[in-house]
Amino acid sequence: MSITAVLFFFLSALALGSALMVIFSKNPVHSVLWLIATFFAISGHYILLNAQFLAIVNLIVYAGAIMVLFLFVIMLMNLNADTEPQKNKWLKMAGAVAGGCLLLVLVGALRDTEIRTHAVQMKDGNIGLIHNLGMVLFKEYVIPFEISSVLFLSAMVGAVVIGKKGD
Amino acid sequence: MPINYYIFLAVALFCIGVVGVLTRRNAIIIFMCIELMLNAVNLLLIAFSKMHHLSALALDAQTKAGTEAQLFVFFIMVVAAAEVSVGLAIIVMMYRNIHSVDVNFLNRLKH
Amino acid sequence: MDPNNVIVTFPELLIWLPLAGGIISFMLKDEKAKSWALLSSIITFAVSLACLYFSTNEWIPLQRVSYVWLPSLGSSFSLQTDGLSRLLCLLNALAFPIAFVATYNTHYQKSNAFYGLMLLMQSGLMGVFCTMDALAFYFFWELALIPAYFLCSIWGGEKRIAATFKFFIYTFVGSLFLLVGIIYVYFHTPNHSFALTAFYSANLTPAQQNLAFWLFFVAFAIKMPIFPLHTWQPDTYEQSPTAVTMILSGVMVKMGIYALLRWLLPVFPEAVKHFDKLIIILSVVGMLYASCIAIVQDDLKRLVAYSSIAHIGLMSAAVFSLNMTSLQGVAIQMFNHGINIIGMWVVVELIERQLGTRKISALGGLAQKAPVLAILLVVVALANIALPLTNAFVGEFLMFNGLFQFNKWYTAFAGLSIILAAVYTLNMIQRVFYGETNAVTEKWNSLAKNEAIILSVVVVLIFMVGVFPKPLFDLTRDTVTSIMVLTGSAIK
Amino acid sequence: MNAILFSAVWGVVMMFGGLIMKKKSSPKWLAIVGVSLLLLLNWLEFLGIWAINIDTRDMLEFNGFGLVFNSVAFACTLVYFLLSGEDFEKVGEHVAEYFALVFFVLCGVAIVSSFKTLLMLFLGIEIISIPLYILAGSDKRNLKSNEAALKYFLMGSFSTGVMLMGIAFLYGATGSFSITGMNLGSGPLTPMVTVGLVMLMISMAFKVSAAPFHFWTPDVYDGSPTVFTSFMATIVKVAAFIGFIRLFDNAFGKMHEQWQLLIAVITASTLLIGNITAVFQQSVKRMLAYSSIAQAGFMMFGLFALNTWSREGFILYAAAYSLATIGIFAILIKMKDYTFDGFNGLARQEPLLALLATIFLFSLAGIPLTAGFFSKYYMLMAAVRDGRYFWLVIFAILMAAVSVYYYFRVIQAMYFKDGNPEVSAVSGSFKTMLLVAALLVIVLGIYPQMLIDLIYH
Amino acid sequence: MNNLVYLVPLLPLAGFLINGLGRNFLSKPLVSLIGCGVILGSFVISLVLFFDVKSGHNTLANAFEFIRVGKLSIPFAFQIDPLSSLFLLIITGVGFLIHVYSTAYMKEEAEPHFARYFSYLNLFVFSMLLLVMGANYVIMFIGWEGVGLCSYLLIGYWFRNTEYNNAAKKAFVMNRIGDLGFLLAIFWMIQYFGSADFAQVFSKAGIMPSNDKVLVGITLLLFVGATGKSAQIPLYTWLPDAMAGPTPVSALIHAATMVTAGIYMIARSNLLYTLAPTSQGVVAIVGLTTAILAATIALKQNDIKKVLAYSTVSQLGYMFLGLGVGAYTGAVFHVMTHAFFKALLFLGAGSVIHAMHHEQDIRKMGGLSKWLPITHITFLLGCLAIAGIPPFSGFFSKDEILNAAFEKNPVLYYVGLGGALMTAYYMFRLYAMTFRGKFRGTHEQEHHLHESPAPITMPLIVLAFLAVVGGFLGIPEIFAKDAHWLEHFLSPVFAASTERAKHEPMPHSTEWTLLAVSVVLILASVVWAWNKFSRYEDKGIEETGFGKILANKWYVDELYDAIVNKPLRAISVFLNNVVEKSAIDGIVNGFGRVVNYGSRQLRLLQSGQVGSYILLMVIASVVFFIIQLFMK
Repeated sequence: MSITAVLFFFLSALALGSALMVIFSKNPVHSVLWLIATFFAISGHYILLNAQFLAIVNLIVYAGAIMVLFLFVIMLMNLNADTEPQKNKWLKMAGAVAGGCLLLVLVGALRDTEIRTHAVQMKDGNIGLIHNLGMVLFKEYVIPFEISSVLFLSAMVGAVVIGKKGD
Repeated sequence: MPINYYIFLAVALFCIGVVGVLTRRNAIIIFMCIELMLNAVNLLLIAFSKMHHLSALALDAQTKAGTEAQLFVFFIMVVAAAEVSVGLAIIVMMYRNIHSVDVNFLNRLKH
Repeated sequence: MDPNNVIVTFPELLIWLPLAGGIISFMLKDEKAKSWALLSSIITFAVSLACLYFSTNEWIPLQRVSYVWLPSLGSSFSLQTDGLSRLLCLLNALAFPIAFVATYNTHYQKSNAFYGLMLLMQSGLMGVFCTMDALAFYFFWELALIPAYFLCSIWGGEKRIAATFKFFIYTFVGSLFLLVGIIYVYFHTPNHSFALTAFYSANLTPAQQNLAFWLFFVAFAIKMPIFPLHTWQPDTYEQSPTAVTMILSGVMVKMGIYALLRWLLPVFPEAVKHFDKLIIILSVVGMLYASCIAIVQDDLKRLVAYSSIAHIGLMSAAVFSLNMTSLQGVAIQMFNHGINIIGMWVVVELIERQLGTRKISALGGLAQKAPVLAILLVVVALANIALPLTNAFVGEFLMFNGLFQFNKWYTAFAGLSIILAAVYTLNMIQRVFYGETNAVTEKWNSLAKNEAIILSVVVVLIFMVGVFPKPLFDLTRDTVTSIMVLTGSAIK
Repeated sequence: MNAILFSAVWGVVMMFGGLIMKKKSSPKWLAIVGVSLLLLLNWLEFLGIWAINIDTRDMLEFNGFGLVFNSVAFACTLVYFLLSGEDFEKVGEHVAEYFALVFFVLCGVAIVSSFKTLLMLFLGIEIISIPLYILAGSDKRNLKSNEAALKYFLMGSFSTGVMLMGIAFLYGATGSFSITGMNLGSGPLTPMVTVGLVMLMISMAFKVSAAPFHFWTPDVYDGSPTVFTSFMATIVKVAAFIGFIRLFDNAFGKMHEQWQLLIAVITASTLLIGNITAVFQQSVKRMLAYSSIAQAGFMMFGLFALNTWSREGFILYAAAYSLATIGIFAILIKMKDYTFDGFNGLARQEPLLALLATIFLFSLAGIPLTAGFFSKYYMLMAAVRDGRYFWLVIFAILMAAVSVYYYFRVIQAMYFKDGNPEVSAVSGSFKTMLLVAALLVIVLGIYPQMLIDLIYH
Repeated sequence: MNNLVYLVPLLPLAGFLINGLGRNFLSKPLVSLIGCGVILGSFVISLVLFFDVKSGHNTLANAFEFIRVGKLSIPFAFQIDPLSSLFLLIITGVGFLIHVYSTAYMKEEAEPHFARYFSYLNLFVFSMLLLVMGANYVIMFIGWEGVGLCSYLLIGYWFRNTEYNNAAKKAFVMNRIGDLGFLLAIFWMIQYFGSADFAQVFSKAGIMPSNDKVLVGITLLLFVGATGKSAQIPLYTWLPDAMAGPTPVSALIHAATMVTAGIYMIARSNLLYTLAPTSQGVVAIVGLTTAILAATIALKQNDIKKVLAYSTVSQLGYMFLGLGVGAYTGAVFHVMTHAFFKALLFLGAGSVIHAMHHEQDIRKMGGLSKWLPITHITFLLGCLAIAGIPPFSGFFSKDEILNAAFEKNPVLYYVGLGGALMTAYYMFRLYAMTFRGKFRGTHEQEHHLHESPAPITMPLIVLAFLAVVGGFLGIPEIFAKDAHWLEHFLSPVFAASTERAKHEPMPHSTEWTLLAVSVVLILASVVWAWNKFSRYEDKGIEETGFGKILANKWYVDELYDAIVNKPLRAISVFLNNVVEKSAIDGIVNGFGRVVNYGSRQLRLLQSGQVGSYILLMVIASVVFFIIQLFMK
């Protein structure tokens, strides 16, 4: 079994494990940390797939900015384990079961897809490199790029409207 | 690596996110689980992009096939960031008012 | 005047005049509205008479008009009158003046709105009787309903809101079925059109016919109403102001029967022949059922309402026995029943307004206080039970006759309603007019001129038609014949 | 393109305008000017007189259908501003910002009505959603408003996740994001496409608040400031619908029969839940929220039967429904008491207001001579034409009858019951505007042709 | 001639309108004048028509087209032939006398009511004339219902009295039951013969085989009509109650004319019956049974009018017996004679009641002969006539019927004879208790006793004369050859039947014996009754045993009440309270309730918890996936 395979399985295990910890750990702060771990694992996958740019962006934006933001908010509200009373057991069970069913159904559906055996290009392939992405982004995808700025504008305005003190 | 592995991995992560959303009461955690779901999507997209890239390579060595998916992921991250800013703002606002982020306290509106 | 370059045709006049009248009435002062409405309705009546007069061939252009409306849907706003339409327009145009005069001494709050809505309703009814386009037909069908809803709910009795709401929803469900039915048939017409003629030439398989048949029939059955879809009727009649009740029972009910003749029989001949037994049985059961219930009613309005249900049952049975005699009977009975039942309502209105009650058990001995009223009522009531030489006799005779040709036993059973009708009518007459007077009936002061006049008009009509019905036959013969031909059941 | 660009630009203009203008009422007028211009520009583009041409690399496509829809949406927004503009000021400080957000939403609407790749759809939906999260929560001190915002946000982003997953699978199956480039053909659905399709269907159903993904709607509509509820319930909803239809028509249209059953199920359950639940409501506002679900059920027919009738009908429905709902909300805002009893005896106190409210309610209930009738009528026509699942049509009309029940409760309260409702002062201009809106409803109800013809302009 | 024909019904109609509309303005004398004048007028015209007919000229006057649908055409046509002209004379003649009588009898009535009375009376004559003059069954039916209406109006003439109203209602409803039968018969004819014209129906029927199902059906239905109008079993109970009306009314409507409409109708349709022996049998049996039943009841009645009423029913029974055995002429003959003597008896009774100040109980009378000589004599003559004592009119007509019955079946004869004996008995019981013995009434009654005025006695005398000599119109073979004038006169009407039902005239010997026997027996019973009741004392003892049953009219009214009225009412109440309110309307409202309930349940889904919302969404999506993926 090749090193890639080993890495793949290791990262997958890490991702799944820490994802599970995210939802199981009582303390929100821990959840955040576990989520960051998950993101790292996923970035690992990106690297494995030679999507370097996204791997970095994932680390910077998610693990970096976003998660820090979360952490910040949580700290600010100084929520810790005991602040979250437990949901009643049955609802929890129901939720878990429902999620499980979803998983089962999806897996059952996708077990034998038309492309089940298609291989995924690992390690090499240059489309994930920043040069290529940049070219395409600013040539082909300039419109969505600009439009996403509208998104940001609205988000910004919204954050201001909501967050601003007073009134 | 066969694509199925990635599919299952992504689906698994996605469902874990869903379960998290369903089982937690803390708005922030729920929000994080949603982020987890998004990441599962990202992972899947990139895997697909590489898969299509590989199959395209067979026909054309210079192909850029698969790029669009990676850019899509990029946009997802962008949007996610924007969403987070708004979302956290809302959560903070709520916290200011009721000093809790427990979604179960959101039950004034019902029936 | 030259019929070929006409400015406006009769059907248009018949629809737009009441409409305009109604809108104007909304703008008038309260006290003015009453006389205005009367005037407008009389004008309409005159027009409808003219419409009857100028109906010979050279005047055809005056009787037919068509505007482009929704080309992409293949629907045009086309109006046309034939014998049957003219007869019903006449009834409609006649009913409103009668109602207005009869209730002239009753004062309604915000009467301008009241009379406005009344006239709108008249316009809607006219439309139903004149239009030759399915979509327009549906429009008018609804437009006649909505004013009625408001009239009943605003000016009605104490339980009015619930009762009329039931009435509205009930009929609205029916109309929606009708709508779906219309659409369904529309897609089976050659070159997708809503024109009546196109509907006649729609090519439906028997199965499709049966489906569409029910979609149509439910709507009409609710409107008529046919047992067991009738329960809205007594409540509504009881609750709504009598002027409205007159129109509801005198004219609006005829919409259903008219629709059967115009939109059901010729469109789904096979289906009609397929279900005729079932529906006739329903109707006959309804006749006996309603008659029995009428016997034990203590409220004059409810009694009349149930008797009306019984009569309608006979009409629907006759419609579905589908032969020349029965249809001819139905055609003229629509008119007669309208006149008679309006007469009944006039009397009820008088009694209620003067004595403040409709409870039969509370009345008695009125014949001493109000001999004229007694005589007029007796005449109307006897017409209501189809005594010979009154108008209803001719119609019921023919309808029973036609039903008999369809099936002897149904007729025998249906005939029992004749006896029951005698029972409840005579009971009513006896308990209201005969016997000794009591505290309530002592309050009776006198019969106002206008009321006496209007009742006399009704009575005169009753006898005119009863003795010499020929004009009505001549008027409706062509329509009936054409229906027979279209349904392929013309006499070989 | 005009619409997208201009609305974005004007959003910015509004922002800065907010800084300059001190008078609280002035942003409204600026916004009215803006939306009028927006309408005009979009119209110019529709008529092909003047349009900004940018090579969108086949990501956007501006066809007559989409542009007509834009015009309808913008026109409704104009009416909305004119009727409820001054009520923005009652919500909070940041009037200009609210207007700006509305303009951003309009930008999203323009995108959703013209996207050609799933990416643009995604962006458009998000551009619509994010400002709405904020508008829903704009009444910051009001806990209901907060709750609405948070609920909307959490569930909205959840559905976004589902949508993205669906997109991912579709991409995996086809290797493209372009709704035409995917060329799935009419063959049998492959598992992966199926999963993607269903996920997209779920998320879109969520956006149009179709059952069983409607749960956010009543709470959010109820909790948000009424003036924004009006906007969400009308323009935004129909925009989401146009996206829904556009996506499934172009991408999956050929395999229509294979997913029609699901749509039928959604339609049926939406009609059922929307109508039945509305019956028992005590607050008119919440009743209207449910009624908007019910109306969505009827609009689903546009998707159930993808034929000319449904397309024409949907445009008509969008216009009719939006106009009527905006109108009735505009009246609702004026009421102090949102319960049904709050309307008791309105007809005596404010005859005109009551009359207009009646017209709007008639339109919603689908009574002839109002636009609502023809819109429902077209939908039924489309469904009957389609022929499959005839029971759905019967069910739909039964539910329409139920809808009469709760719409007419308001009419009964206004006309047949006594009481003295508290109505905040209504200006003559407001009444005039309302009258105009009502007249529009009537005109569309008598001669819908004029709107239909535009599509084939 | 035609215009004259129209005048016959139009005159009474005019009288009705004038008196009816002018009730408040016209003075009593004027009203009487108009009321009687119009009848006299039509009587005169009837006479003219009669002689016209007698000279062998029938008239068919087609007024206008009443109904025309497709091939069916029903003109408003009048027909004058021997039968109808005879009835015209009876109706207008007797009618006129009774009008005259009424002018005095109704004197105490207030003016408007006096006029109302006469207008009703005229209207009745009008309808009756329509009935007999109609040239087709529909016109006949119009008259048929018309007379029913008038009898309703006249029975309930004193409308303040609830009892009277009930009687009137009963009469009308029972007539309606009969009318339904008649109506169905008409429909059947129209369906089968395509017309309701006498001429066409008979010509089409003439070629049909005997006892054809359709014919039997039609004739039986017609007979149902007849039982209603002519008070036969099972629909006879209204007639005794109808005595609630003023006595002249009873005389005119419930003795002389209206009740004989049934006989007229069957005689008119004689051909159909001849062709349907089955129905003929039914008619005969029903007629005979009614005759006996009514006679038995009459034995024990104490109300003077009730006795006459039951005797009327009984006599009608005889007429139907005659029709049943094919003696159409006999039946019509008896109609005529009966019209004379029964009208006489009623008017006589009226005179008595008038004198007794509305006392009708014969136990309270007695020995009136010395106060009311004329009434007494005429009444006696009437009794003799009805009892069938030769040579009074009743003898001939009844005898003719009984003989025919004997030819058909001796049993019928014997039973019929029994009935005749009872008739003789109760009539003379009545006579004796009223006029013989000593007065049993109160003193002031005795004090006021006096003979009635001329307007009352004149008609009595005229009628008495007719009752005596009326019989000579139909002298049987055995007395004189071809002396049966009536038979010749009516022969064209019954020709078709007679030729179909040819029978050997029975040997004169038997006829003589029958005659002798019957006369002897009748005389015996007369004498018995005379002796028994001339010295009657009112001990006020209750009837017992069988007598009680008879006195209570076999409890038939109670029976009907139990099997028809009460159940009908019960059903109606049940339908109204249970079926209508609970079942049908319950279902309708049920929909509403279901929706409301569903609404209350469904909104619980909206729990307000984001968690459960998303949970539900996930579950729904799972379901969707399953539907889409695995349900193929």
